[in-house]
Amino acid sequence: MRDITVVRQFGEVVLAIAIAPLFVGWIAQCRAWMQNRSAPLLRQTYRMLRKLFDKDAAMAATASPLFRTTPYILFGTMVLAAAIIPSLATDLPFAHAADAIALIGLFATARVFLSLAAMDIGTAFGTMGARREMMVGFLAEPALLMVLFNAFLLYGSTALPSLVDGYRAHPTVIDPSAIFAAVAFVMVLLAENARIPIDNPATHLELTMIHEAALLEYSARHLALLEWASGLKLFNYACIGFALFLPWGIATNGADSGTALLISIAALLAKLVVAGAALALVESLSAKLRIFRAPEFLAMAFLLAVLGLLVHLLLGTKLA
Amino acid sequence: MLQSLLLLVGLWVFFGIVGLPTRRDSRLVARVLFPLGALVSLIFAVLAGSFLISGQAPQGMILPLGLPDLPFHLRLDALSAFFLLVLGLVSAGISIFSAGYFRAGKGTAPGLMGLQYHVFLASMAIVILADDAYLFMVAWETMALSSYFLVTSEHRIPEIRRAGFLYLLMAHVGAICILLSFGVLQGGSWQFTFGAMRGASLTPFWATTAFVLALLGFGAKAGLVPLHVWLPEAHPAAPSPVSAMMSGLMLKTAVYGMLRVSFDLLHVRFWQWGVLVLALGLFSALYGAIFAAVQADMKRLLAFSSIENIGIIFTGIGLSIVFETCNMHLFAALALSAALIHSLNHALFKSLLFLTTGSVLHATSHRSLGKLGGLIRRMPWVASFALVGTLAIAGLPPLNGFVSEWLLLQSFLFTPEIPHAFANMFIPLGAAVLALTAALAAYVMMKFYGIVFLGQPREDSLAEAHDANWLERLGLAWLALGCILIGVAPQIALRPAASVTDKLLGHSVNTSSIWRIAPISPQQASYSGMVLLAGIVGVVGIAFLLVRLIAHGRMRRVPPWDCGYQWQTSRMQDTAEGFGQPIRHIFATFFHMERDLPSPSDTSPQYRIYIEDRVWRAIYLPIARTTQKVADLVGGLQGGRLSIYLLYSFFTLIVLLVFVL
Amino acid sequence: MTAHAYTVPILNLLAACLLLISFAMLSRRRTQRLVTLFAWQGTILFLSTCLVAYSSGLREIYYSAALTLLLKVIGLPLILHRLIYRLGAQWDSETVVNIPLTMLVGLVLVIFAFGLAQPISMMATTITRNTLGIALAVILLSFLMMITRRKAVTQVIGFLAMENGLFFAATSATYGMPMVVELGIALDLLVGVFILGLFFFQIREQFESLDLSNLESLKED
Amino acid sequence: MELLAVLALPLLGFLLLALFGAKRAAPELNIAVSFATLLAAALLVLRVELHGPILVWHDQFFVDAFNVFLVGLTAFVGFTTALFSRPYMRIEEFHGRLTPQRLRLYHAMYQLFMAAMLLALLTNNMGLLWVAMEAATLSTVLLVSLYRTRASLEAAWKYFILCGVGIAQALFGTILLYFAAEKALGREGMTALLWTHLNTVKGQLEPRVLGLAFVFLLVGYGTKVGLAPLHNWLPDAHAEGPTPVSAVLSGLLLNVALYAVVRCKVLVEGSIGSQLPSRMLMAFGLLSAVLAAFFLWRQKDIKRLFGYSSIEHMGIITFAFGLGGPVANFAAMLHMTVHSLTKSSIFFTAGHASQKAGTQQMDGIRGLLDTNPTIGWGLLLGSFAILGMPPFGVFASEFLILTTAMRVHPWTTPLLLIALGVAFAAIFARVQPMVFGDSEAKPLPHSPALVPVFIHLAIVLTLGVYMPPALAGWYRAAARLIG
Repeated sequence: MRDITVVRQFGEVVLAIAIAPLFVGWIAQCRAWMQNRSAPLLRQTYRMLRKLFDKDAAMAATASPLFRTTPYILFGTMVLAAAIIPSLATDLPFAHAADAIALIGLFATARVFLSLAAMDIGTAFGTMGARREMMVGFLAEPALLMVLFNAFLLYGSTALPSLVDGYRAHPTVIDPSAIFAAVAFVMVLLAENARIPIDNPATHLELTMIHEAALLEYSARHLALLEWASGLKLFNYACIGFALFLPWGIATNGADSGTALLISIAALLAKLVVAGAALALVESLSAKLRIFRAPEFLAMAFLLAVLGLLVHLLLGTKLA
Repeated sequence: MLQSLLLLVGLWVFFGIVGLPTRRDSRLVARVLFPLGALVSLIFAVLAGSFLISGQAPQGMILPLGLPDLPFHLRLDALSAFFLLVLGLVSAGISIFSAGYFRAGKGTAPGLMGLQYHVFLASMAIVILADDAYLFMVAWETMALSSYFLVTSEHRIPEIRRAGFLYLLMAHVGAICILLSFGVLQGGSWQFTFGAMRGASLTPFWATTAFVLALLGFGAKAGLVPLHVWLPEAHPAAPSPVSAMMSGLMLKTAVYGMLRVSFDLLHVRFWQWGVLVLALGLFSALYGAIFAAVQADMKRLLAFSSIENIGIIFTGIGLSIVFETCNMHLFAALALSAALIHSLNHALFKSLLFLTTGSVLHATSHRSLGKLGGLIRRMPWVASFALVGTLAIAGLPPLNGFVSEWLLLQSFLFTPEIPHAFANMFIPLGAAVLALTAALAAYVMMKFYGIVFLGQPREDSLAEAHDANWLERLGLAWLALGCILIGVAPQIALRPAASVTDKLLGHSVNTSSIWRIAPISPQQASYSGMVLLAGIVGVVGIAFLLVRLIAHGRMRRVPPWDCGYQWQTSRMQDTAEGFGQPIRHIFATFFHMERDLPSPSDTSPQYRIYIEDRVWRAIYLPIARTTQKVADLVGGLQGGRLSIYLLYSFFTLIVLLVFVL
Repeated sequence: MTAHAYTVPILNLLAACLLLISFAMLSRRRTQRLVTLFAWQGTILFLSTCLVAYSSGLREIYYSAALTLLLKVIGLPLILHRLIYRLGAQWDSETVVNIPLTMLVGLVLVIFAFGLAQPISMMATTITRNTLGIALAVILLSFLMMITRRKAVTQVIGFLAMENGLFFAATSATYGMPMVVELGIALDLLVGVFILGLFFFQIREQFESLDLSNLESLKED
Repeated sequence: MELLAVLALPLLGFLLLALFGAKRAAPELNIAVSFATLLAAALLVLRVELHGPILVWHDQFFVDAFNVFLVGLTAFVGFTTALFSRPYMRIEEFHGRLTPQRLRLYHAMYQLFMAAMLLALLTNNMGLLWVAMEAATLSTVLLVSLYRTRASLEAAWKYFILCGVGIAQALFGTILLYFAAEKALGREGMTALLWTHLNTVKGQLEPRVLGLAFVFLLVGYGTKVGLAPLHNWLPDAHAEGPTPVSAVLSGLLLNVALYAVVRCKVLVEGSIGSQLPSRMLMAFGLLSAVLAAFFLWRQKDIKRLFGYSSIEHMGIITFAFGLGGPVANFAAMLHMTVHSLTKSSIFFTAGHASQKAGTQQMDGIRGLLDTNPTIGWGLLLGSFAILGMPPFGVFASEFLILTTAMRVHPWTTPLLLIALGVAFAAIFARVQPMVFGDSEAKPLPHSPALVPVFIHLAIVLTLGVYMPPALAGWYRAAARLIG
């Protein structure tokens, strides 16, 4: 029993690491189609990573150890996050070590380290990127927390797996606050993962970039790790979304037969495909906001989440 | 136990007095007395901790001093033991650091400084041990007075004098409020011992009066908005170890007082009290965070962040009062332990950070963020300790700051229906504000660390900045260790907190598990810093090895790229003001701002921004103006004409005569 | 005793004179006149005291009567006259604020004093009890005089007149205070007047005048 | 016979100094006499402590719990002030502000003043009490006008007239008291004005008369206590007189006057059986405290500042006596003690400070800790003590007063809070720059005598944390007496 869960945990992490770049690639492809450009190959992202790993690292002369360790720390935190989120199954050893709040903490840690690294070199764009990254962060983070609060209040737990179990226990229940939460969540996801309308991962236009500005001084393997980490982050957010709003197919406690696992993998892939397409659609339909508008966008997300909370308290369904 | 604690307090005072005769020579004080004081602190902490863990019954004691009918009562119970533990642990680090820090120079002579320092320490201990109103007040004001002298040690600078004045004034008015609160609490029994006050039965009106007065008094000391104005002035004015003591420990005595009065003496009675404290706490937290984000002086920044953390602590207290009055004892215990642990954590990392600013000041003699930068290369030790403090105060796992915020959020979350609709609606909003504050804190501390230690030096003089000496490092290391340990093994802090709540509320959170904390039940929520740390370290290690196996370790050192921009100087980095900009933009309503921007054609452009606390204009200036007006009015009475004076006494006579007729 | 048949009306008459003199003082401008009036006041006080002593047959009241004669009829007026002469102040007069108004206020005060003294004098056992109200009125009137005066000397005269009122009150209410106290009071009074004399000269040499408008520099500004 | 000594020694000193006051050794003689008086007083106090209250000479003189500590205090402060005045006056002479003749006057009047106050304290006869108070006024008038400057003359004149008129009211009050008393006690043997006798029969005294008498007595002696709005003489006299005189005025005279008021209050309240007198005291006290606090806010002259602070504290004490009850009375007497000690020590330091700076304007006085640490610390600690900072004794009494007020008359506490807060802001804001910062003042020709300052502050500090049982016993007994 125990070893099985450990194996499952390990498998989930490996899977996450493996398909995160694929997911990113898939979104890029969808966007290309929608903007009827010729799409890059699905494995384009893998290629890029390999190329980066081969290159020699060009490290700024003024870089401190902090700068060099940051990519590993970022990658590590994201992998850990993947281990916490129930993307395939719910009884995960790590889930007991860190609940959803700790998960948000992890994301925050990653962000802070990235920003510190960006400031370390002491270039104009680096510091600018760090500042903007944090600005987006300190608005998105509470919004995400509020989104999670809805579920927490509903199922009386802050552990994502038990949330999923809760959903599976009462499949019929649909809390009215969920709709607010969902919208808020999507907005947070876009912002946190440097997507349009907040940021555009595709460009390096100095004055508008946020995430890319923070990565500006990195090269080769460090850059590869960072790119991979951001891919993982996107994947993690997607999985959080699934766990919160479409938990179908995730193998719950007890059901740890091979078939359940297969079903869950299939379900996950299907969801990813759809979600990727949807994300691409959203990105293609919306235009990038001015940096000053970003706070308003996120404040909106935050308020929506809080509103959802109040709605839940007013006419939310009470569970035992 | 109590006797030995008193003996230790006596030792502190003794050390202080011994150092006094050494006029200008600081060797004895620095190299002998301060380390000894640190040792005493350590023993202090050990005793308090052992008392707490062993869960002994409270110990009382009466000294044959004080007022004739009111000798000094002392008492050691769980609550005081917890705060004594905090005091001992943190002051040990600070004293060691001070041993390396204080040097003969301008300002107070080292001997006198040592005396004031140790008296300050002792008075805080007595405040926590006091068991009657008189001794409490005496110790309380002694604390204020000694810290005042420490703050004004460089009294030749007018700003510092001004800061000291404001500080002592607020402290005194607050003290009078506390005194009046005790006056109500004794409930006509004319017994000023806390024991009698516990027994006194007050009508709701009087109980509320006492509570509000206490909140005013202790809030003024703790720096709750809008009584916080002295704090951002006094903390920067003081020498860094003193700032560390004030921010890390003295504010906690205010927290202690609040807990003592509201839980122990008044046995919390109305949920409205809780909501009041909760609202004040949340507002202060947000306010402090926002103002910290726009500061350009590193110590002012930390001071405002203290206001924020105090706000968080009071949030916990308020929440706990609400739950307690709604008979949700377990959640009350949870919220209270969160508040207690956050007090401990804040004491650790805030003093750590203030001490690092001290080292930076010694090394660079700059306090303004606009003149610092890149110190991580000049002073790696200080920088790495500061990093620990920064991550901890930013509330990031797996350090201690996260633990207390996690616990507090838990208590916010699992509130089953509170019978009062408004309170019920208020709770989630509170959670939202708390989340926002935590995120802002991260922003603030990132700014602090990034600008001081990272990037390029903004001044050439920083080139010869030197790292801290070994004593200072020892002190910093001690505090940093505390941050890490509590973060990784929260039980260390949770156990004592639990035993406090056991004594105070009769309930305590579940601390059974060794390797993780699950305050209510593992199904609901659990957190294990240990595992988290192991996980991160493990993954990072594996990733590192893999990368090294798959790829190669080749690396070239090159000048920074910066999008190929060529003429870049250290002046092009973001300044503190630059970092404040988004916050100023978003929370514009909080500030009273005066900016003058340079015109594009300006050959020597000057950018100046002046940010003021709205509270000044809203509350304090009107008070000052009214006082002045009244004073002018009153001055008219002394017009100098004798016949008018005679007229006064004539009328007084007539009026009184009519009165007795 | 048949004497009472005469004494009481006479006493009341004297008391009335006292009150009249007080009003006169309130209205007088010339300093020297005031001194004269003060002397008259002393004389009447002396007469009434003698009368009381005679009628009540108490030895000690004779002493205090003698004291009055020495101090208030001869001593103080002489000193004051000498002072005024030495200060060259005998001709100087002063503008008193609106005499009719002052009179009116004085009248109100008298009524007030009588009303105040009425119930008390009922309790008195002395034959002079009705005059207590007059004594109080004299005190208040001299108080009013001190308030309205601008010159140092006149203010002092007002002060002494108040002492007279007090003395009269003492005799009329209780046949005088114990002897020790009487002596003490007299001594204090004497010393006080000497000190005042000292002051006049010092003030004169400092301010070149005894006008109190010079003594208004110490104030809140 | 200690009591005789206590009264006679200062008088003797008065005569001696009136003759030899101009000699070089006059200050030492002054000190010697004051010290002898202190010894006698100490013996007297000891006797009372051992054998209980004293009542002598046909009950004309008495010592009970209420006046015993005041006698001790008066003699003590008298002695320390004499100590202080020796170098202070020498310096004044050196600066050419005084001549030997003036010094003779000063010394003689100083002793006379002491004699008058001790008499006022020790006499059992309300009439003699009045005489003594008047004598005290006369002697201090001469002391206030010692410098013969325009300002000092004006101050002395105002002092004389206001207090003279006031004291006259008190005399009328005394007459009324006698008038009421003679019915109860009769005229024979002059017992009718003896406080102890009156106290025994106060129930039979005519309430109406006593009510009236109290008003006059209160206005009369209240003027000397410096209760607003009868206080106007006080700041001028304190600011313009020589510093030792300011010290004894604040430290002793006000106390004695208040003592007289309280004695009267006891009789009257016992007679009319209503709370009216207490109410009056409370009202006067509050008014004085609040007004004085706002006066403090606008001071520029250091001695004037502390003069107003005396008004404030007298207000607080009067208020406490008005509150009544064992705790408040206890606190009031404690406050009397510590206030006179603290305030006199403050005046000592302030005097030397202004001598150093050559001006009494506070803007002219800077950086005392630099130039003369002892003066600086004395002034700083003294100010903290007077501002009610623990562990100084002033805090102990304010603690008791405030807590009592909070229970008995809560509505008064906001006013007290305002008074204390404003006073703190005002005084502290002015003392801090005087003490701290840099300065360029010249050293003094004679080394200042600051031993008294630190003796006083030490006692005040001790009273804050430990009270000798004897003192506590007297306070308690007196509190019971006052009721």
